[in-house]
Amino acid sequence: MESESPLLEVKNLHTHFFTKAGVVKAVDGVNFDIKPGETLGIVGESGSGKSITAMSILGLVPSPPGKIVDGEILFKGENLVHKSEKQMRKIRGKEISMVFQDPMTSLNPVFTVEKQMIETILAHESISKNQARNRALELLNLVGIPDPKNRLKNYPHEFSGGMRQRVMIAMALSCNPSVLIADEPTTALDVTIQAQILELFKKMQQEMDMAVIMITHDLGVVTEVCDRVMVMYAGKPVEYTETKKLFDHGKHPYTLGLMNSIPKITPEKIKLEAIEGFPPNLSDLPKGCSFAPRCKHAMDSCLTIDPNFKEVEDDHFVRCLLYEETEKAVTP
Amino acid sequence: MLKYIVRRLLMLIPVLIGVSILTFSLIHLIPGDPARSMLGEKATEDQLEALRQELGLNDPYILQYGRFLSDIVRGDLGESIQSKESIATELLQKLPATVELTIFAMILAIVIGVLAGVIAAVKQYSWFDNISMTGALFGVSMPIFWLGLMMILLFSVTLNFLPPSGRLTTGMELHTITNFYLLDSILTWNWAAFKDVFIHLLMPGIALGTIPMAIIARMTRSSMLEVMKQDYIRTANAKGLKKPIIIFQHALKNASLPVLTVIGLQFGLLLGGAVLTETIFSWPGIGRYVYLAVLGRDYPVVQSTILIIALIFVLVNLITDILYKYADPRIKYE
Amino acid sequence: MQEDYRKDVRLLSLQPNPTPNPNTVEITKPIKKPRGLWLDAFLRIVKSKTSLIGLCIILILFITALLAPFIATHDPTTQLITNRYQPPSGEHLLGTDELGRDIFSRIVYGTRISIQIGVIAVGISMIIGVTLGAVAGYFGRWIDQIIMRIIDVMMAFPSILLAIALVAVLGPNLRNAMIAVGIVGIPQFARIVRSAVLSVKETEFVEAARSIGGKHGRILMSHVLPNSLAPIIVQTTLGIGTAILDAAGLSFLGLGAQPPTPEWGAMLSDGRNALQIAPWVITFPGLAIFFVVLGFNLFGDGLRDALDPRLKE
Amino acid sequence: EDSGNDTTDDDGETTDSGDDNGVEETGEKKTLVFGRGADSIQLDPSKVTDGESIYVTNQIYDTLVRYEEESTDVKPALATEWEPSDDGTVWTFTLRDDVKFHDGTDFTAEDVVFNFERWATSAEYIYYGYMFGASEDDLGGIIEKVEAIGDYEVQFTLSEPNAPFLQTLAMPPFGIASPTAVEEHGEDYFKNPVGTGPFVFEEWIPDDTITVTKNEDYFGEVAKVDEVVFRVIPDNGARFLELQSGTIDLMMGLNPQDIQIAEGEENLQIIRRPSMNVAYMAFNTDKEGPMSDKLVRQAINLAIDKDELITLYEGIGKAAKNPIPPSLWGYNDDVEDYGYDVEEAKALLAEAGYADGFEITLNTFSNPRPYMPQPKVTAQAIQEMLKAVNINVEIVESDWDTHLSVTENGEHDMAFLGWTGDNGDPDNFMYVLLDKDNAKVGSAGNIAFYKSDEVHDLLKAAQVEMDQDKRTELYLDAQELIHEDAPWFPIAHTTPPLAAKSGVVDYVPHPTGSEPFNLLDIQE
Amino acid sequence: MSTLLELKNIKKHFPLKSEKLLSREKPVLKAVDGISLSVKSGETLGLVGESGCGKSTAGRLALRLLEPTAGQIIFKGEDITELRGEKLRKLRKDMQIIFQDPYASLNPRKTIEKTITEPMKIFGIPKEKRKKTLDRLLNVVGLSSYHKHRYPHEFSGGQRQRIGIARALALEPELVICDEPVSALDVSIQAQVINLMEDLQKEFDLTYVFIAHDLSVVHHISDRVAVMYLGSIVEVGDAHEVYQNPKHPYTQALLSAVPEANPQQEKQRIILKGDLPSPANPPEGCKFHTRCPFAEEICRVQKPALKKVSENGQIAACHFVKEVVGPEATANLS
Ligand SMILES: Nc1ncnc2c1ncn2[C@@H]1O[C@H](COP(=O)(O)OP(=O)(O)OP(=O)(O)O)[C@@H](O)[C@H]1O
Ligand SMILES: Nc1ncnc2c1ncn2[C@@H]1O[C@H](COP(=O)(O)OP(=O)(O)OP(=O)(O)O)[C@@H](O)[C@H]1O
Ligand SMILES: [Mg+2]
Ligand SMILES: [Mg+2]
Repeated sequence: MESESPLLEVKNLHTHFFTKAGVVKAVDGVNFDIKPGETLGIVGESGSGKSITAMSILGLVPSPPGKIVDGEILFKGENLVHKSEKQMRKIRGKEISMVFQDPMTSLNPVFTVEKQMIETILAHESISKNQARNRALELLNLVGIPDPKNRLKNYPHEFSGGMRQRVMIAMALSCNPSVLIADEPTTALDVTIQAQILELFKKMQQEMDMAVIMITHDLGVVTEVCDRVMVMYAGKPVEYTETKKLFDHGKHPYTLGLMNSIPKITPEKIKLEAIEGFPPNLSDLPKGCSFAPRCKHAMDSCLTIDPNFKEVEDDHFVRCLLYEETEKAVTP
Repeated sequence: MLKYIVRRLLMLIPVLIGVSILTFSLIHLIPGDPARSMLGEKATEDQLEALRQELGLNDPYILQYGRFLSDIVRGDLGESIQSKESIATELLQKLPATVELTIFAMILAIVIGVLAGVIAAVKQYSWFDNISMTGALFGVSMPIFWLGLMMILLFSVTLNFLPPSGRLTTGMELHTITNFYLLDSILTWNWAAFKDVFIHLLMPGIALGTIPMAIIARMTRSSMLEVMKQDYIRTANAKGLKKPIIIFQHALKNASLPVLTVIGLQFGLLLGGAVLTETIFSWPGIGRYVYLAVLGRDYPVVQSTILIIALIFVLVNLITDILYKYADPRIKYE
Repeated sequence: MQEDYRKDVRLLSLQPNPTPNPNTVEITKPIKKPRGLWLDAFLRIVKSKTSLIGLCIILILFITALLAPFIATHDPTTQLITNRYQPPSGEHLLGTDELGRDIFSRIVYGTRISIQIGVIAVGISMIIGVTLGAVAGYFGRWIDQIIMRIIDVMMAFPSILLAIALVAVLGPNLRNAMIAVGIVGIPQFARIVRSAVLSVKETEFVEAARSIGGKHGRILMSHVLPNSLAPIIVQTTLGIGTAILDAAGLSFLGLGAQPPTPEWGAMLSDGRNALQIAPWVITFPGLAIFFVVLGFNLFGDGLRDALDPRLKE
Repeated sequence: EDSGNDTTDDDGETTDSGDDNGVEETGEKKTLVFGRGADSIQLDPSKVTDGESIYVTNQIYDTLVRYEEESTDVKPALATEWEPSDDGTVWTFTLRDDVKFHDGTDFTAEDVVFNFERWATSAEYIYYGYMFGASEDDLGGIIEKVEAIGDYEVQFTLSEPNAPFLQTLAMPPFGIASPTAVEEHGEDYFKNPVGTGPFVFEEWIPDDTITVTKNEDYFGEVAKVDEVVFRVIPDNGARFLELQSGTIDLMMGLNPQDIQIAEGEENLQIIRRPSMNVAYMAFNTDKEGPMSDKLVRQAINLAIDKDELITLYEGIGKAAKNPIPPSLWGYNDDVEDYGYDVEEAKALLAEAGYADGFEITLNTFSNPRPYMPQPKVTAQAIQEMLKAVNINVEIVESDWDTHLSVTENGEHDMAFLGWTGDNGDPDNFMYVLLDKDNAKVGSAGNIAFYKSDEVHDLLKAAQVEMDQDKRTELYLDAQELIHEDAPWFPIAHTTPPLAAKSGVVDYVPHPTGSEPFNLLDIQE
Repeated sequence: MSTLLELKNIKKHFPLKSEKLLSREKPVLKAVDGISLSVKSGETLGLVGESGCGKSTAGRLALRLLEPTAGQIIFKGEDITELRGEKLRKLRKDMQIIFQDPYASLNPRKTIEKTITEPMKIFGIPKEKRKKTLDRLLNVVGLSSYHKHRYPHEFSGGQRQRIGIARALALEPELVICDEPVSALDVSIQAQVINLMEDLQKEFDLTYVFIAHDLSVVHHISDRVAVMYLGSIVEVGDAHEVYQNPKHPYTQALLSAVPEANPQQEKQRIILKGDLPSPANPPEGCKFHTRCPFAEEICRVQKPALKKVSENGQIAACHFVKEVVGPEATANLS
């Protein structure tokens, strides 16, 4: 595993929105890579740029106002940033596919599930309609939809939320993609259903040698399914490492704050440690570290110097001055 | 579904009764006397009185209304005071004229309106978007009677290549079957008449179709823009579907839902609201028919025709709703 | 294990920043100046080119109406029969009509009539329509049923015929035409307001108002209606355009303004006979109607966008 | 054939439909397309009063006697001879024996009896009742009986002498219908008219066209055109455009403004119908206030510049000073019109106590009438002129029916109205419009509610007098009195214009408003 | 601790659109189907369950914001089920609600000041006092007094939630129903609000009914927890006890499904099959039997009653949980 070369590599990605109110730096220097069969979690607060990172990979950032202003997205060695719309359409759904947060709105309400599944397959593979239908049946079976033959004829609204999400997953899998991006696939679902879907994800991963990017804001979900995690704050990755390492030795104050602010089901009640303040406005970021105004440990230098994303330990990247030796020396 | 239709049809009854009461009260409140109107300024008081008696105009209103209602229920639309002709017969003549014009206008409006709306939405902020939407705004701001006159001035007076009025050139042979002239000319395989009818439809059709066209274009555009923002369009993109498929299948089908309602409403409005257009283009349709009947105090004609127009209006809207059902599987009608 | 990372935190908090009252939240970035919602909307309108044009047309309309005596070159009703059907010239900018009156001056004075029509007719539709719609939407049940059936009846009745019949009943003059146009416009308002009220009624802040013991009247007037205002305002603006068009249509049929009132629709209607010998007589009043209605439509459109809650940041 | 039409149409026809329904033959057929503003109401002339119906029935039916081509003098038609008794109460008519109805049945004296008896059975037969004074109890009116005294001889017995009787019989409403057809069609006879006239009814598409074809067996002059199509084009301007583009041949109801255009166009001509009408503004003398004061009425007569007003008629009107048109016998040309004198008018008003003027309404109607092509404009002109003598006029324009009902009920102060003569007899103007008998609120012909006993006596005497010279005297006197009392401001007598293609020849419009088309022809 | 609020077998059935044309039997949606609960003064009762199980409806019923279809509501010993008009309004002083959606729960057209002082105005508190209270409230919820002239859209979600809390506290109520007050907030903000609410409870001596679907939040804040499933209560008890030792299979499954942010802890998961049935058509017998891994025949036919299942007053409704008979057996039921 270790030796395998990355399937998808995102380097120094910057996606900005040029709006009347100013430039929104939605994604501002994201770096990560993912190998086949690996699951990467991306966590962060609302608006921290998780979805835009995913959309950038697929070339789906609404443009205008959005634009990838810098960076590379290397998929199987090719830079997707420079691909034409036409070339991208060949990749979407076939090589890289995506499952969205809200299963209620992500399926087209006026077409049957059959049509929506078949058209995806036919868009990428030259097989007959019948073959496509059979493939759709198989997929629905795979994701655990009972009586798929009849269900194919149904419209999305005739499915429950969990079932729709299964359909979405089946659709995303229909062309055996090498990368599956799941953007908060369980956020809109109830816990019991979420458990079902997470179970399904685990199963899929085992059965197919597929790289998965799991976007979520729930650290619990990350623990369940992810091999590695990237924590984002205000468009920037603040910490990036293996899941286990993060939970055992989280380093960035934001990561730690996040962990402490989640209530745990433990016998004794511990007062929550909230992170005070609010996430910054992405079109008018504070100078220095974006998290500094909310950081309990902020130093004067934090307000002026934007720290680098550094590998402070083996395979453990953090963006914080506290861990930059040089800076430590500077600060009295 | 059938149950739904039956229920909706039943619900029409109170509305139609309301319309009939409103019509009846209004027409009887208008000063003037159908007897005088029919007999003209030369009739004597005795003659007037005799006619009033004969028409039952001296009966209490309740009785007159009851009579009208019971006739209607029995399917008898009555007889025109003015022409003595059965109203049903007259409507068979005039309704097709109006319906043909309306359908023609609506087809113009829908084809151009939807197309312009879709293109404008897809190319938001482009020159096409700007021009077509400005055009649409001009369209809804246009007094159509003035537009009609201006078209006549230009195309009939100055350029002399479109007929200023009527449905058919006099002397043009056309064997009428349905009184929808376009249809009749096709049925009788009369190409010359077809061309003539078509040419006659052009100006009034444009005049009548301008406003709905503008409304449909704007509606389609905003609806498309709304739909294009939806998650399922994002999904379609993420699936790698081709752009035309996304626009014309995924987006348009969803975007057409509100447009459909507008189309139904406009269609209904045009049917009853073509008075001005019909006046300007001397179109022998139903709008002008009622208008003249109001002026001539032809009570039965006004009452029955307005009821029929209202019926068509509500039926068109019902049909729109049913079409809606076909377009939008989410709506369930039990 | 949990203990572990908590330790880390303690370790890190060796050098904590002095935080003020931990409970006080500062707005991260102070907003320049707290702007009202309306000012906000206004600024948005002014920013949009098209609605600005609309606003300008409306302003021009009002200024013209106000300063009509100074702008007009002639008295709008003075006739000079021998001078009839003069083409546009330096003396008569837009020519003269069938009685030798100056068309330009009549159009200028006609602005007053148009404003009157717009304001009064829409006033009638708005007051009645909003009341009906709000009551129907807010109270629901049988009240809603009754009101909406009445509205259905009015909708099913072909509107121009309804207006014609109403004018015929009331007698043809400008006032009655305005009333008729106003009545015809009621269903639009009622439906728009009703649906707005229906959706606002379900919001949590209305429920909150109920939960703090607000009475129906108070909830309706201070919570529901103010939040249904945007569609009402938009409909009012657009309605003025429609009302001017409708009234012109009635006048065109001879059911509106009485002579010698320089109402544009009536001018058009009177000029019709001279379509061939004096096309300017119908051209200019028509253009006047067109531009004024366009102005209201442009502005209303802009308003719609400006007041659209979805566009608010 | 009517060449010179839209050329594209001709091409289309010859290439595409050469084989079916014989377009080539119709090319041979002479069709006159007559454009008009409204459809006929019924084609049973005895039941209608509208010009549009009469226009068509005049082609289909014949009356016992007909008017001369250009006057209201009578000439033989179905009757060849007639003879009144000395006291003027018994009239004997000798009928033609060679006439067949369009349905092939023979025309006999019994048929005349049938028609008159039919008309005397119901108040629906408007003109019958109106001309012969029918009442609710006596539907026959002054006609006591009608008898066939031979196969081709019929006799009328009147209850009192009636001077205009013969002229009245020439009126188109008294066209003789085929009894067979009347009985066969019953209620629906009005859409299946059968007469003896120069044209045979062919087809009626409501609000669109009525077609009549040449009656080859006509006893009079057989028509020169094969077919006449009466086509409805409601708008005057549009109708004229159709004429200009050649789709119709002849039209009535021209906008005055279009006259000069037609005159300027080579292939068009204007034909003027001789005048037999009057347009007037009536003062409601019954109403309290200024209108009841003769001085005020005279003042208004003085305050309006009639000559300028007439220019609004664009050349189709002549200033009126009397209630009857000058073409009619009995016209009093010695009456001197008031003239235009604002100072004098002011003086009169001051004398009447209205030096500061007053406010008043003027009721007018929206649609043009033959005697008043621009009512609204005329009203505005008067309004402006009366401003000079401090009379503030408010114009109330209503549709025709409302206008009639308002004026009949005497709700107006001043009102426009007019009259077109029916039978060319002054009685048909004077008695109807200005006699106190007709000043009944609710059904007034006399909407000035002018009630002069002197005038009444004169008019009544003229009705029973059979000697035309004596009658003339009576009418001259009445006009003097009316002029002095000024119940009206007489406006104009018009010569309603028709426009035609230059190819239409020998078309002579009749003063009563309609004429048979058997004499006219279309040339290339 | 005295009982502050008691719901006795309360039901709420929403009428559904009739499917049949003229059927007597109106279909209903059983949002709340006979629940009994008591809330003691000063405690926090957590109410958990999946989306659509009727939590919010229950909360609104308790406040009489909805009319119950059946059952009794007793507040401070008084039966308030039938209260109307003025009396009902008076009651509002003592019970308040905080809503889930910080965006929809504030009137966008009112300044913060107006929103917070409105309840006081309604209850005729003099202006002076209103001002003072406002400043104090702003302070306790952590806002500055210069915020008060601003409009809701100028605040972030967390701040708005604080405003909503201030409004709820303005009348110094005894009972506050919190309908998912933190669900819409980001985790980091969520903690702020939870802490604030805990502080306020102490300061103002409040009783909370805390509705949430996030089990860890409920656990954190509640003294006792009630678990709902499809309109019914399946288990009630001391928060720790229920979480440590859930008796009802649904509670067990629910707890096991929570993904915990702790990679060390390997849990035995119970994955429920299928989805939540529709409340319009709930299963017969035990409502949970369709998804229950232990369901047997009896569950399909017989509805289990709530029974005491532990010494400490934990109660559950399951045929297969052993009943414990003790002195407190009926304390929570009555
Ligand atoms: N079309 C756009 N125009 C301007 N700004 C945008 C646009 N789309 C997204 N943004 C901004 O980009 C930032 C990142 O958005 P993104 O959707 O990636 O957040 P996220 O981390 O996925 O949040 P969530 O958890 O709410 O889904 C946000 O601040 C958002 O306001
Ligand atoms: N006004 C209403 N009319 C009809 N049905 C309603 C109404 N309010 C709620 N319901 C239905 O009642 C059921 C319970 O709703 P409720 O809002 O109480 O659930 P909840 O447990 O609060 O869910 P959530 O977690 O989604 O807020 C749902 O199926 C809902 O659709
Ligand atoms: Mg996102
Ligand atoms: Mg809820």
